[in-house]
Amino acid sequence: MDFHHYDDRQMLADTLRRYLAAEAPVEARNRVAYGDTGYSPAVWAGLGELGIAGALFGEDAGGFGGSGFDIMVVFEELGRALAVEPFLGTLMAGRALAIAAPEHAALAEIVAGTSIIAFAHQEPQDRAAGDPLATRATKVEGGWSLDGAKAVVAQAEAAALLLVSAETEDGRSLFLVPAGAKGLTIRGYANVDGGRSAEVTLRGVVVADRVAADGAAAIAEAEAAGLLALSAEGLGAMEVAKEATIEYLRTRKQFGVPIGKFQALQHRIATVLMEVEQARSAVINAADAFDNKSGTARDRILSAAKHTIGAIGQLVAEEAIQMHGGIGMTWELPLSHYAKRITMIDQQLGDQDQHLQRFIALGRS
Amino acid sequence: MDFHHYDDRQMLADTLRRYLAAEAPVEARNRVAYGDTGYSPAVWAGLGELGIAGALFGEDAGGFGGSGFDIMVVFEELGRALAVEPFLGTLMAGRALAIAAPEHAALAEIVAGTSIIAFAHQEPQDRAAGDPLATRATKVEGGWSLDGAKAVVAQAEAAALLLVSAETEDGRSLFLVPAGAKGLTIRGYANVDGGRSAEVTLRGVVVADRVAADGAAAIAEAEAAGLLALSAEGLGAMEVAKEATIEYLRTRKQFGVPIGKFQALQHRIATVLMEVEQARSAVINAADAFDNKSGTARDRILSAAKHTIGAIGQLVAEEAIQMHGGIGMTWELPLSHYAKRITMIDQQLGDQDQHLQRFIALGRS
Amino acid sequence: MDLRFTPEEEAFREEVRAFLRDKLPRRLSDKVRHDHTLSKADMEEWHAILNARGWLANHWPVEHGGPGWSVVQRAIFEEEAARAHAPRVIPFGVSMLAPVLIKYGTEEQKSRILPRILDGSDWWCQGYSEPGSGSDLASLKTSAVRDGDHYIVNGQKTWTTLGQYADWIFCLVRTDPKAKAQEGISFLLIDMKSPGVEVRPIVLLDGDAEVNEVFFTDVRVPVGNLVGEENKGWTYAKYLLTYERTNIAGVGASAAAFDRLKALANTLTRGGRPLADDPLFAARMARVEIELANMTTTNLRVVAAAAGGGAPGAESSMLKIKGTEIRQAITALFRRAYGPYAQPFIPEAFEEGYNGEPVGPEDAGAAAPSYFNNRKLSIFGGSNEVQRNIISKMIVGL
Amino acid sequence: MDLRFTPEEEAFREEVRAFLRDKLPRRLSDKVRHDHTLSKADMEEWHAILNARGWLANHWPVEHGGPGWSVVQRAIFEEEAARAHAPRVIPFGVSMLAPVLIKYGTEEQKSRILPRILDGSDWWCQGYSEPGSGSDLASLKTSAVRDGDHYIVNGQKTWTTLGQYADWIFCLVRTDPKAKAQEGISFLLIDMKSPGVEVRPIVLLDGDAEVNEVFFTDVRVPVGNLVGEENKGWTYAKYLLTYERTNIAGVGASAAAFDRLKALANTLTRGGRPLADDPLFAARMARVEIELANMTTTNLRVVAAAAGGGAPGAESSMLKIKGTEIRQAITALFRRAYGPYAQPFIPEAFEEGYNGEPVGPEDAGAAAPSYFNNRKLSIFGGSNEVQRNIISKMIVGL
Repeated sequence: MDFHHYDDRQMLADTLRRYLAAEAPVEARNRVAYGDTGYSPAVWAGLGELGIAGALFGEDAGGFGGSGFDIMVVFEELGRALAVEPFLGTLMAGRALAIAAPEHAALAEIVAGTSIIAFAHQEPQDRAAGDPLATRATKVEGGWSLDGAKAVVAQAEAAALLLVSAETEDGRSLFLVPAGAKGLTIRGYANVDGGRSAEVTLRGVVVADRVAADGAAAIAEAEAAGLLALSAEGLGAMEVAKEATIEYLRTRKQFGVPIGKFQALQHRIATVLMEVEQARSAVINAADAFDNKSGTARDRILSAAKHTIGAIGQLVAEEAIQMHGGIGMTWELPLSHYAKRITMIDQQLGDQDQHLQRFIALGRS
Repeated sequence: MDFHHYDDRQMLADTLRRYLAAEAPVEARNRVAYGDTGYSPAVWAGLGELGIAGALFGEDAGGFGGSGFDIMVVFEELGRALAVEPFLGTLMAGRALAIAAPEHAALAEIVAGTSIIAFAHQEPQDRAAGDPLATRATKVEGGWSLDGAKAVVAQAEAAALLLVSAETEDGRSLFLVPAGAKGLTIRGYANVDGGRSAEVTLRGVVVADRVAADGAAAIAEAEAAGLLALSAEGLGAMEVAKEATIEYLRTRKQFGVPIGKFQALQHRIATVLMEVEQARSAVINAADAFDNKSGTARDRILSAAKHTIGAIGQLVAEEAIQMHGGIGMTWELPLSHYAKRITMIDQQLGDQDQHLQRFIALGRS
Repeated sequence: MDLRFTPEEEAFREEVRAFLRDKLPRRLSDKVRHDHTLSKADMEEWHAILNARGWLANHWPVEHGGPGWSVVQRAIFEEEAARAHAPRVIPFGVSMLAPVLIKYGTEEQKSRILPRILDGSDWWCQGYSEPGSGSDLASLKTSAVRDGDHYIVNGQKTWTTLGQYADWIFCLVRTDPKAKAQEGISFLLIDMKSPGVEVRPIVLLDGDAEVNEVFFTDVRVPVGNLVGEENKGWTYAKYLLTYERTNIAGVGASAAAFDRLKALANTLTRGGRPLADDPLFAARMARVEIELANMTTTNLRVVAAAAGGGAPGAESSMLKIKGTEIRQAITALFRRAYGPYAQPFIPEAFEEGYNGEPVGPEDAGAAAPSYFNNRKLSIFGGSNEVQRNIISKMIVGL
Repeated sequence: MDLRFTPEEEAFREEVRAFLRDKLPRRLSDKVRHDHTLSKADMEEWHAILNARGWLANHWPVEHGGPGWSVVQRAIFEEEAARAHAPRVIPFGVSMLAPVLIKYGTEEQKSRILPRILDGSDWWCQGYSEPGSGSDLASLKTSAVRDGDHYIVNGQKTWTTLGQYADWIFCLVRTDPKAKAQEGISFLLIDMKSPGVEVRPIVLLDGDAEVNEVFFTDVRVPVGNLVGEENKGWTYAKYLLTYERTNIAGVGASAAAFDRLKALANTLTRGGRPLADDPLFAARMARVEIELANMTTTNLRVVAAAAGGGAPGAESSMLKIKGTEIRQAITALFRRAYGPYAQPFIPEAFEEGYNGEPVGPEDAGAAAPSYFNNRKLSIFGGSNEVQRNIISKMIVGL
C-alpha cells in the first residue's frame, strides 16, 4: 500500500503545474477560455511538447503512461489550472481508438499531441443504457454513410478528426470523420464554464472505412477514462477553491476580526475540508479500479467517484461562494470560475443521481 | 384567512394542556408508559370526562368536533405531553366505524371515551397499495370466520373491541372482534418510545356480522385521520424538544459562557426553529385538506405532512440530543423521551420516504 | 383556523388576474418566463402600467398614492403577478427609499420625491455596502463633511444594483468620524449627475453586469438632501432593513418557477423515459414542492400576523432564509434537468430579437447562468448567516 | 500510488482470518451480530483469547507485550475482527491508560500495572468528564489535596463507561486550585475499592446502563499512584486524546454492519417488493456504501501516513467525525428498514438464553435502541463539534 505517486509521475505533475502556472495563469486562461477559440493553441502545443498527451496512453499505443493514476495526476493538474485545452477528447477518443484500431495512423499524432480529436458519441436525447443510438451508418458505394446528431461535443471545432459512434446493421460501430467532411456541420458555442463545445450534425457524411465494427468495448473504455478524468479534474478544481476559501477566511475582516474566527464558518470549512479528502479518496479508488478491475466492478467504482465528485463538488462550490460573499460571485475573482467548472462537471457524462443509480444497478447485476 | 384556532377549540387545547400537565407530567407518564399497562386508565378516564374523545368526532357520530383542526389541536397537545393513552385507535377505528356503520351501538361508547377500541389493519408484510390483505374472512355457519395476523396494533391489549380488516369474496370488509373472542391471540409488548402495542393473531375467529362489506372508504378515512393525528402529535413533541433545547442553550455553560453564545450552535438552532415553523405549516395544510379536500387531493397533502414531520422530526430529535450532549441521552431527562417519540412517529403509518413516493404517485394520477 | 380567503379577497384576486391578463404585455412576460434580460425600458414600461392603475406603490399610504390594500391583498397581488411572469417592481425607490421618506422625511422631501418615484421620473439606487463592509455594514467609511450648505462626500459604495440606470442614489455616509461604529452615520440622497460621481460595472460570474461600484470624489450634496437628523442614519437604515416586506419569501415567483420545472420534467427524457419519472429527480422535485407548499402557509401565517398587528421579527429572517433556499433549489433543479445542455452559453440568445437556432431544449442555456446568478439570493439583502444570527438573537436571546 | 496490500500483508490477513475462524467463539460473534448485550464475562473471555495469542495489546511496544505490528497490520486486524463480529476490545486499560503509562509512567508503575491489564486482573475505567465540564474538560473540579503520602480526593466524575465492572479508574484531578484552567491538573490512578468511592449507573434513553457517575468522598490515594508530574496531567490527557488510534474511523465495524444491512434489505419487503429495490431506500444505502468506500481509503491514507512517520493531526478528527457519521447513518437505516417493527421493545430478547417468540423480522427489536444508543458516537470521545473546532484551528489557523 503506497499513497505517494511514483517519482516520474510526481515529476510529471510538478512539471505540468509549473507550466500551467507560468503559461496559463487564470487571467490568461479566462481570456482564452471565453474567447473565440475556447482554448490556447500555444498552450496546447507547449503541453504537447511536454508530452502530456503521451502520459495518457500506454506504451502499446505509443505513450509512456496510461494508467489510472497517470490520468488522475494529469487531470487533477488541468483542474487546478482550469485548463480548457482539448485533453478530454484526446483521452476519450484516443483510448477508444487505441482499442478499436491500435494500428491506425491517426493514433500516433493524437498520442504525440500534434493532432486534435473529438469524441462524438453523446446525443441530444438521453437514452436508456441498452437503447440504440439515433445516429445511423449504412453501407454505401465507396464506404459508409452517416446520419444523425451529436450533442455538446467538447472542442469539436478545434478537432481535425471526430471519432463518431453510429448504429449499423451489425452493431454499434465507430467511424473517423475528418473535420472538413461533406455533410458534416459543426455548430460551435461557448461553454458557461469556459472552453467551447459544439453540436455536430451528420447528413449523408461518407467515409471509406469503419474504425471498428463492434465499438462497444472501445466506447466503454472511453467512457471509463472520461469519468476518471472528469472526477480528477473536479478534485483539482475543488482543491483550489478550498485553498482560496481558507485564505479568504484568514484575511477578510468583518466586525473587526478575520471571518475565520466565526465558529459557524469554522465548522462549515471543517466539513468542506473533510469532504474534499473523501473526494480525493474516491478518485484514488477510481484510478485504482481503472487499472486493476474490469467490467462491472470497474464501472461501479467509477460511478461511485463521479457521484462523489458531483455531490461534494456542489457543496464545495456553493460553500466557497457563500463564504466569500458577493466578491465570490464576481468575474474578476478566479474563485467564481472554479465554482462554475466544479458545478458543470456534474452535468457532463452523467450527474450525481445518474451515477448513483448506475452504481445501484451495477451492484444488482 | 385566519390562523387562530376558534375560541372553543383553543379552550379545548388549553384544558387538555392543563389537565395533562397536572395529571400526567413526564415523570408520571414515564412510569405508566414503560409500565405493565402502557397507559394510565385514570388519565384515560379523566380525559374521557373532559370529552377529548368526543372532540375527534362530528355531531353526526355523537361528538362535538371532528374537523381536521380539532384533531390537530388534540394530538398536538397529546404530543406535547407524550401521552400514551389510546387515542390513535379511538380516532382511526372510531372514524372508520362512523363511516362504515354509523348506527352501530359501539360507536357511542367510543365517542364518549368509555370504551377502548383498537384498529387492527396493518399486517406483518408491507404490501403494494392495491394488493389484497393476507387476513381473510369466509362466510360460515353463524357468521364469518377470520384468519390472519395484524402487526404492531397500538394498545390492542387495552381494547375491549378490535376493528379488523379482512379480504372477503366480495371485497375488503371490516369486522368488530371483542377482546375475548375465541381464536384471538393478542401478544402485547412495550414500545421503545413508551406505551404498548401487540401482535394480533386470528385463527378461525367467528363473528356474527360484518360491520361493512366494502370497507375501503372507511379504511381510507381512518388512515387519513391517523396521518393527520401522528403529524400533529409529532409537531407537539417537536415544540417541546425545541423549547427544551433553547432553554439548555441559555443555561448550560462551557468555557465560561452559555453554549448558546457559540455561533455554530446559534446557526443550527436557527435552522431548527425555522424548520419547526415549516412543520407547523405542513400540519395546518393537512388539517385544512382533511376538511376541505377529498380523495387524491386530500391524501397527497396528508402525505406531504407526514413526509415533512418525518424529515424535520429526525432533524429536531438528532439536533436536540446533540446540542444537549450526553445529558440529552439520559433516561432521566424528559428530552430523551421526546426524541424517541419524534423519531418513532416516522416508523408509523409509512415513513418519510414512503410518503414522498406516495406524494409523487398521487401527483401523477 | 381557516386557510381559505374571504369572498372579497377572492374577488380581489380575480380583479388582479384580469388586470394581468389585459395589461401585462406578452412581450414582457415571455422575457421573464424565459429568464431573458429585461432592458431599462422594459422595467419602466411595467412600472408605468402599474402606476396607471394606481398599483405601483402598493404598500404606500393612500395619501401618498398607495391603493390602500391590506397585507393579504398585497400578498395576493405579489403571488398573481409572479405567477403571470410579470417583471418584478424595482424596489429601490418604491419599496426601500419611500418608506424611509414617508416615516422620516420632511414634507418638502415627500412632495418633491415621491411623485417622481411613481411617475418614473427618477430611478433610484442604493448605496449601502462598501468594499470593506459587507455583513458588517456599520464599519462603512464613505465620509460626508459639512461645508456650509453642502456635504462634501468622498468614498466608495459597491454592489449597487442597476446603478447604471439611476438618477439618484440613497446612501449611508459617515458624518461623525469620531463616533462609535453605528453612530455618526447619516442618510443622504445624492444626485448621480453630480460632478465627482462615477459608476463602474461589476461583472458577475454569469457575465451579467447589473451591479456596480459607485465612487464619490468631492461630491457636493445640498444639506436639504439629508433625510432625518444628522448622525441618526443607522436608525433609518435599520427601519428600512426590517421594514415588513410581504414579498420577502418570494412564494409567487418560486411557485411560477416550480410549475415551469414540473412541465419541463415531463418533456425532457432521461434514460429513455420522461425525466419526471426518474425516481431520484422526482424525489428532488417533490421535496421542493412540499417545502414550497409548507412555505406558502408559513408566509401566509406571517402575513396574517402582520395584518393582525403582529410585529415582524425573527419571522422575516426565516422567510428570507427559507424563501431563498427554495428558490436556489429550484434553479439547481433546472440546471440539473438539462444535463449536458446546461453547458452551452449563448448570451445573445437572452436578448430580444435573437433569431439563432436554439441549442438543446428550450431555455436550456439560461439554466446555468440563472443558477449561478441566484447564488446572490443567500448573500445579498442581509446574508443568510446574518439572518441566522438575528433569529438566534431574537429567540435564544444570547 | 498502489492501493494493493503487499503479499506479506495479505498473508497476515489470512493468518488473522484463520485465527478468528478458529478462536472466536460463535456464541460471542452471534451476540455481536445481533446487537445483544455482552456480559462482563463475555468481554473477559475475548480478551483472554486475544492475550493468549499475544494480540490483545496490538499497538504496545514489543518489550511490554505488543506483537510488533505495523500500523497497516493493525488496520488489517481491526477490519477483520470487526467483519468477523468479534467483540471490541475494551479500550480503557489497553488503549487509553497503557500508552500514557508507557510514555510517562515510572518503571514500577509499568511493571506493576501493564501485566495486569494484559492478563485481565484489572479492569480499568476512565474518570475525565464531570457534570459541569463536558467539552470544556479543563474546567474540571474534582480535587486531590496532598496529605502526607496520600492525596485526598473529593468530587464527581460522569459518563464513566463500564465503571460498574472496574477495579481501577484513571482520573484527571485538580491538584492546584489556584492555577489557570489547564494547569494544576494531575493524572491519578484510583483503586475503585477504596473507601469513599461510589458508582451509580446512568440509565440511557434506550434503557441501557453502561455509563456511570463515580463519586469520591475523602478517598485516600497513595502518591505512588500519581502518573508523571503533579500539575502536568493536562499534557498526558492531551497525549491520550490525540494518541493515534488506528481504529478511530471504525471502518471494519461499519463495513460489517453495512453488509448485514444489505442482506437484510434483500429479505424485507416494502410495497410488495424487496426493500433493496425501493429506489429511495436503495439510494440511501448506496450513498452510505460510497461514503464508506471513500472512507476506507481515507483511513488507509492516514494509516499509511502514520506508518511513514506522518503525524496525526486534523486527520484523526476527520476520521472521527466521518466515521461516526457513517456509523450513525447505518444505524438509522436499520431502524428505517424495519418500519413499524422498529417500535416493539423486548429487552429480555437481547439477553442470552431468551427463548420467547420473536416479534417481527429477526433483530428488528435491536434496531431502534441501537440507533438511539449510537447517538453517543458524535457526543462522546470529543464531540464532533470539538473535532470541527480542532480541524479548523489546525488548518485555517485562527
